[in-house]
Amino acid sequence: MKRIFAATGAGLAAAVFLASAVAAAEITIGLGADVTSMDPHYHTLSPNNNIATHVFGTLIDQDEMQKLKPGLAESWRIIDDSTWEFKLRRGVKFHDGSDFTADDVVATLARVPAVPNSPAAFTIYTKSIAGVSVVDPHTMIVKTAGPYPLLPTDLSNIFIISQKQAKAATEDFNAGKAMNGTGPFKFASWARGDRINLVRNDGYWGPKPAWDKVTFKLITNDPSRVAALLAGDLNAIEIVPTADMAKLKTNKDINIFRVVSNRIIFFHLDTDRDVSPFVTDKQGKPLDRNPLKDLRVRKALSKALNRPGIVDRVMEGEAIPAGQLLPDGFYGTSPNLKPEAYDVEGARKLLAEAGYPQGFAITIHGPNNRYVNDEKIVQAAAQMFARIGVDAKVETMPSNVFFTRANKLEFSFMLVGWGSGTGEVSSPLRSLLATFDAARGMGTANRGRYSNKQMDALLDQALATVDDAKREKLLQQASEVAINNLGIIPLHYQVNSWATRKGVMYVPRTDENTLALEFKPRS
Amino acid sequence: MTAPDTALEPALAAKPQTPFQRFLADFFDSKIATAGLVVLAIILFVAIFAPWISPQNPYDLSKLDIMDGRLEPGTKSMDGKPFLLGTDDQGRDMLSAIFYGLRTSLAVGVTASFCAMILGMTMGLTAAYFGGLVETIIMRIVDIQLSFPSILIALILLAVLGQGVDKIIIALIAVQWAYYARTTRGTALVERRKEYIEAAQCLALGDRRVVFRHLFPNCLPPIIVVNTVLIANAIALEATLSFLGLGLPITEPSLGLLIANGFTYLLSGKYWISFFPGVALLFTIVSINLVGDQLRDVLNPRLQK
Amino acid sequence: MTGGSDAPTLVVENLRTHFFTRAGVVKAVDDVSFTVTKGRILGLVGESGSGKSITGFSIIGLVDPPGRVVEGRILFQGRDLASLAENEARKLRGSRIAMIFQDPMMTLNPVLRIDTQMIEAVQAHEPVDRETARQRARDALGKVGIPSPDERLKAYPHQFSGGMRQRVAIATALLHRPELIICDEPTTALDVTIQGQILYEMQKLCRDSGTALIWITHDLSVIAGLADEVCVMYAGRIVEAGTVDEVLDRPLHPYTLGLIGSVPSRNVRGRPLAQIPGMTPSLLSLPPGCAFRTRCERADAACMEAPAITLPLANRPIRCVHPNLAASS
Amino acid sequence: MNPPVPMLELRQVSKRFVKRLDTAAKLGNFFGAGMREEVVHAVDKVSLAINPGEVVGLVGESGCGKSTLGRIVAGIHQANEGERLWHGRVIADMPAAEARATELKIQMIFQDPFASLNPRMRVADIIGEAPVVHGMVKLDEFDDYLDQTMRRVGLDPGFKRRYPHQFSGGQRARIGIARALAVKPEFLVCDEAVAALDVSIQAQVLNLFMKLRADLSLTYLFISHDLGVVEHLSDRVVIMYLGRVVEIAPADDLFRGPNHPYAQALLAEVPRLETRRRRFEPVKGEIPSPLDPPTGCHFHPRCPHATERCKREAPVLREIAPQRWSACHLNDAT
Amino acid sequence: MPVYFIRRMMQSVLVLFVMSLLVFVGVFAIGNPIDILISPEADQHEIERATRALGLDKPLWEQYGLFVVNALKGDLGRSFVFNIPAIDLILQRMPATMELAITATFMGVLLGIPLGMWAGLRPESFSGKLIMSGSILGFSLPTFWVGLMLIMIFAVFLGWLPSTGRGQTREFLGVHLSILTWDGLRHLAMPAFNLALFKLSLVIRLARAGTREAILQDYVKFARAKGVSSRRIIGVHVFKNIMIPIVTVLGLELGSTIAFAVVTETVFAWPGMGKLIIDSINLLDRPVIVAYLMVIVFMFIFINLVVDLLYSVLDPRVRISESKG
Repeated sequence: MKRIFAATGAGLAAAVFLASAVAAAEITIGLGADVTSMDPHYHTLSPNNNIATHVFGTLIDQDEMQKLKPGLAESWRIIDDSTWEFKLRRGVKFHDGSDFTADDVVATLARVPAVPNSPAAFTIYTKSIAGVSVVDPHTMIVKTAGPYPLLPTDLSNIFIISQKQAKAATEDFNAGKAMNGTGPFKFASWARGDRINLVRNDGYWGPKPAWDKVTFKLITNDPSRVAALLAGDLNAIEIVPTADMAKLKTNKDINIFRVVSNRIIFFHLDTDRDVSPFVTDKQGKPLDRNPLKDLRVRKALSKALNRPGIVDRVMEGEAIPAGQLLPDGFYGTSPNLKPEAYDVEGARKLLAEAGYPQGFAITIHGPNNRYVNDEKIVQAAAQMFARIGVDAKVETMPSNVFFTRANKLEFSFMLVGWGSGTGEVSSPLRSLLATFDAARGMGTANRGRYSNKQMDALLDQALATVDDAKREKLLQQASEVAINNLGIIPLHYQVNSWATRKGVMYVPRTDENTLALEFKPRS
Repeated sequence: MTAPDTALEPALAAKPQTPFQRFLADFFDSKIATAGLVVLAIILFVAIFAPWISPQNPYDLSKLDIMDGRLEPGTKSMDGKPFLLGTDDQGRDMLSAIFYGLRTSLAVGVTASFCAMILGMTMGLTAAYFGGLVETIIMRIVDIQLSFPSILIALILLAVLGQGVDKIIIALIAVQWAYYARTTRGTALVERRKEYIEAAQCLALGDRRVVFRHLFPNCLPPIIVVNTVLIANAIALEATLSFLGLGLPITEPSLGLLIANGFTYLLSGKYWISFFPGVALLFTIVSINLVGDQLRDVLNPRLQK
Repeated sequence: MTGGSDAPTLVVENLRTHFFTRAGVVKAVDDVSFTVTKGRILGLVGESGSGKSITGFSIIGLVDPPGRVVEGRILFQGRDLASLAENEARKLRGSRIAMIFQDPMMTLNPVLRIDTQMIEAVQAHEPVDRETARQRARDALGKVGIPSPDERLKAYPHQFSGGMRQRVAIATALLHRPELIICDEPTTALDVTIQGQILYEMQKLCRDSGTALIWITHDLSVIAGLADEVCVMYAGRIVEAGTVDEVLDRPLHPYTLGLIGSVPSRNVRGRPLAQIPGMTPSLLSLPPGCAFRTRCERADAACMEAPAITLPLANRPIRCVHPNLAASS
Repeated sequence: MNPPVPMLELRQVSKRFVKRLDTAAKLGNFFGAGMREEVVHAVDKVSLAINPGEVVGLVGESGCGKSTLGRIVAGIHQANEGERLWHGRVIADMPAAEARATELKIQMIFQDPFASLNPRMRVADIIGEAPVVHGMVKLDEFDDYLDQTMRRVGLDPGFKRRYPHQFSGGQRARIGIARALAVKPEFLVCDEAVAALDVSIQAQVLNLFMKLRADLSLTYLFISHDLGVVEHLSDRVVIMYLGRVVEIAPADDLFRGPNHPYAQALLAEVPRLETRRRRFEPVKGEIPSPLDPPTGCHFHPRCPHATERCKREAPVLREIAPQRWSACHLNDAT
Repeated sequence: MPVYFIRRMMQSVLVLFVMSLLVFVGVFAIGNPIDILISPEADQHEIERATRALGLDKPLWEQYGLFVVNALKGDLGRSFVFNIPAIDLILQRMPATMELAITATFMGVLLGIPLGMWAGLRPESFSGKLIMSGSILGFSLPTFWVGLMLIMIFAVFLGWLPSTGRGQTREFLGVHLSILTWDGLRHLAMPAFNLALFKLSLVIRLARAGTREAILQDYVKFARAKGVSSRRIIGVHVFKNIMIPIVTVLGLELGSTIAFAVVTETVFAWPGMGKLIIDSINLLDRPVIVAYLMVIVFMFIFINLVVDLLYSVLDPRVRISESKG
């Protein structure tokens, strides 16, 4: 019907041409978050990194489960605790035709700290590197400041640019001039806030992309994105709104692809201060001690949460009840940790034991535009706390205000989320639960100021252990200590979802990336 | 020859009306405006008595059960209560939520407009009466304010202030006072030149008496008209701000916030979460505007005879 | 009642124009008859609400709803205007019959230039090009005593004084040399010296071109100086008609008598004026019978019947059962 | 014999309405924009004396400043220059209480019967407000006082609870008169008080004015553009043209033979019942804008007798005969 | 005329100064941009580096002073988020918004005036009342709700129009415009109508009120007395008079149309300035917020200027007044 309508119009030739081209090898994908820059080293922001992944390569890639796999480096090995050798892939060419060599990697690592005005630099992934030496064009040695097992993981986040662009400015990337990578797609154009066009890189070293042209449309409004898919303007969308999931599932023209994500939604709670600002008795008078410091209270609150209920009703099934920091199967997760069961009676009993038979009052804070259904989750939790006698008030705010205040430790009990870009459990342990130590970068997001010596020790040990098996054991132990002690109260893991028009398949990814390479026409 | 003529015109003598009675008679002359007033009266009744007529207190989280979430209109809750208009994602009875939402929306709109009216009228009268530097300063501020889109002012103000009923009322006052100030000053300047004010001056009545007994009551009609329009505007603006994620706290939703919440469910067929509050909002604003339109006609001196 | 020898330009017979308002039927013009002859001026005198203006609008066919001519004949050079189709009536308006309004500040469209407004008036009736039309407009302006008409044509109304605007309106009315001009209080809003100028122009026009004029006014003094015949209206009806001298010097109707007595310059200075008691009744609730009954000294039971037009003296139609015949001797 | 002290006197009174330049305009002038303040000399050095019991008519065409002068007399406008005297004493120099009492003695009747009454007040309040506020009547006597005042102007006291819109134009004019009378004035300024009324009603109100004058021995300044009305009512007539007084004369003398050419033209234009089918021979020209009045004698562009001198020099108001004053250079010649 | 410009300039400088100061203090009060922008895993060193990089380490007054100095040189700062000059960012997005706002305004005028005049000429007729009821609806319906309904109906159910986005653009005088392509027009239709709805109602009401008043005026009656056809009376005499308030109000409303594009752009994923400002507020991208407001103020000044000029063209009684209004 649309075709007919278009064909009657003035732009007949163009419309028909476009329409038929779509059928051939074009894909239009709706993205849910705005891309701020094309510079692969300017701002470590998922939408930016997602685009960079298309155009640039990394030494080490992450698969759809965030397992590391060879990328531009064919292999790597540990020479000693702080020395790594990387063998680079041969025959790889940049989009401009030049060969990929170790010098490009050196140039990239040199550029990362030199990008001006970066609000969030990629240096967090390169700071462990003490020196790089080139053995031959396809072999290089990386030395770290101390034992640093996460080096490959960190390097999987660094996009390799050609040495020709070593001095390129952010503007050059934004304008497309410097968009010279080794990735499966070449940069074509970017209309800021609207769309990004890519074309196939026929010289790509890996599997051949199915699409000649890729268009990413930026539609941050959820219903609009769904509507565009339903209207057939898009072949695929990311971040399917949970509200529409049920309906889309029944739509024969739509395919849904889902996988559990690396993002956990949890409550952070003030376990540090003796008087916490938003915990009072039921009349609103301050309490003489902070009940949240009492493990029994934390346990009671955890038991009061009906996780399956939230998953079912608030998240429309698009989440999985959480018992630890990453879903089972991720590196460093403990098989012993299970989601706390919903148990109102048990919770009441624990509260009484802790000396709060009548409960107390608390304000739950949360952002209202950061996580999937964040505002609704907070309300649901408040409902559930009310059932065990804890009067919970809800206060949500835009994330700009929320995070500023949270970082100033203004809250007592707050909803936050954490996505582990590295795909393993040391990331949340280090940032969320380690004792706050700004200089060492420990507990940077520990907004409850949870502190546990035993956990700190286990984590430090793990982070200095290069042996993967041993490290995993240590991380599992650290997780168990922190979670059993309820340094945070885990709620659920988000589920990443994509929806496509019939005929297009996708391999869903835990890291939320929407990779055109992974969309395949059904054969 | 100079005998006092005591014969009033019979037509006039037959109906000794106060201006207010005359105003009422004129007002009810229009069927659609009367209908608007009736609807508005029902809405006001619902808003005022919401706590007594709602099946549920939708603002009390402990009364909600998430397991009742997103039930269709007419279905029964787990413990058998029927939800006439269905529930939202938190298990909130939509009917109660709309009653309370009306209450909040109207309270926000009316309070904000009323405060803005007091502030703006004071400013406008001050400017008109004192003139000179005071007038220049006040009217410059008004000009600056009016030369800027209201939604942007509210947007930035709310971003700074944060959420809450009080905050959104402050933002709406900040947006609206200038309209009142301008209208009041304009009317006051016109009225001030009328002969009855000169007559009052001639009778050596005090300045304050002239301003409040003579000038002020005659400035009221246009302000009342502006007021109805601005109440409707305030309600709509609050809804829009809520839609943009600023404004009221999620636990005490106004109509706008209810619509915004249900907005995400529209495409999935759960129309009732957004649709019914939308209808309530529509009726509210339309009825206020209808009443305002009629007020404008009735109070317009040019159409008056 | 005609004084002229020529065939009448306009004959109005039993005209009734009613307004159908929510409050009831307002009989703004109720059984009005008169005749206007070529080159002569008929004065239509009355106080506010007497129906004199509506009579004028009825003739030219510009009574707005809810008003409507419900009865009567308006014979303009033998054609009945009341039965004309709108398009036919439009063709007559502005070409054969013109009208000048009371408030010169309002009769010209403030956002259109004078030439636009005059040229459209020319072109509405004659298929001439703009230049010819402009030429006609310029000549017309010159004729009514507007200096440098070429320049003034390009001006907007607000650049004119009230008197000048009234001249423009008159010039516009003259464009097609109409046989009849209806003047609805055209000098009321003007200063005395300017009124004098306008009266001068109108008088000259009437003398020179033989146009018939209906001059509607509340001011007996103006009529005295200008008109040939006069009709006095009260509450929608003509109560007395005749030549100016007859009516002003020997008024038969008590209302006319009172009206003349109310004019200050007629009275001895400082003495009380011979006033009419009471006030003009609302047309919505006229007393039954003679409308003037409640204010009339002579009123008696006979006045409860609505009086018809009678001719107690030759050529002196009057609507009263107690005409003041003594005064007319 | 000393002339009696006038009841009310104006000495060299001027009133200017100025539209000032704002900062931007001043800045513009700095760069040569050449902006000027707009000044209207509504009243230009007018002197006037009114004796007790007199009725003085003030006549002129629109824009001549007669209404402004009336408002200066009534104390509504303050003059920029000149003095206002009450029985020989400068009102501005009186103590506050006395000045206020004096202002109450001078009351004004307005033109527009619609705009001059506050539409939101009952007749009782309109009339009774000032006497109550000023403590002129005790509360228990208020009703009687109000009834008496209303009856005096021919209004039925039974309608005192009504609002202005429920009255006809003539009745509204009476309410306006009652409002002024309620504070027991000695001097009334009537600004076109009958202009908006129908002839028959106008006659009633004029009769009322004359009756009140006799009953209460009032003094009037009667402002009107209608020479017939002024002629009927006034003892003396003052004629203004563009802010200046051109002639003052006893009414009889003036209407018998005006001196000033403007007065002559004005009188010649007045339509009268007695003149039938006259030939109008109008004075030429338009009334100039008060923003930009002609030099010298304001009337010279329209005056049939204008000389070079008239363009240069403004004539002063001189007494040309007992009680007759005129401002015309022609009087110098003879 | 020069004085008029001086007056406008003085006003604008004042507005700009006050606005920029408010935004500085405002953004400072909302939160710290670093908290939003930086990777949560960053350590103290990295936080300090980023703070310095964005110039947020200096005291607020110094930041403001620096801004004023730079602004006088024409530099409104670089976006924290995008690291390009804020003004460039806005100018890139401006054509999309302007295109939307202007199309909406034209829609409002082209539909509104005939409808309004019709209703004004026949206030008691069914069609007249229907038009007025419609305009009250248009006044009352929240923009976002209408937007979504439009998408539901025309994109999802009927499939006539593309749901969201801007569609194909073509460059014209260095500006990318979607109005020049068929695809672009199809994309523009719904958002423009959504934005136009309020204007449309406004124009209908203005036109109706203006017509009702104009037809009672003496000059209309005089024109009829001249024998001028009713088509010309309505098309010239009435039309020119009602255009005065409509042009004035619409001109001033163009500013708020641009501002209200925020909502429409959010619903229709229209890549204009409005979406940018919302995102910038969420990300506390202060230079962009300031620059956006500056641009809006400048646009207002410009629009006011044009309106005043147009006004003096339409209404000969008004000169660009040399004296205060």
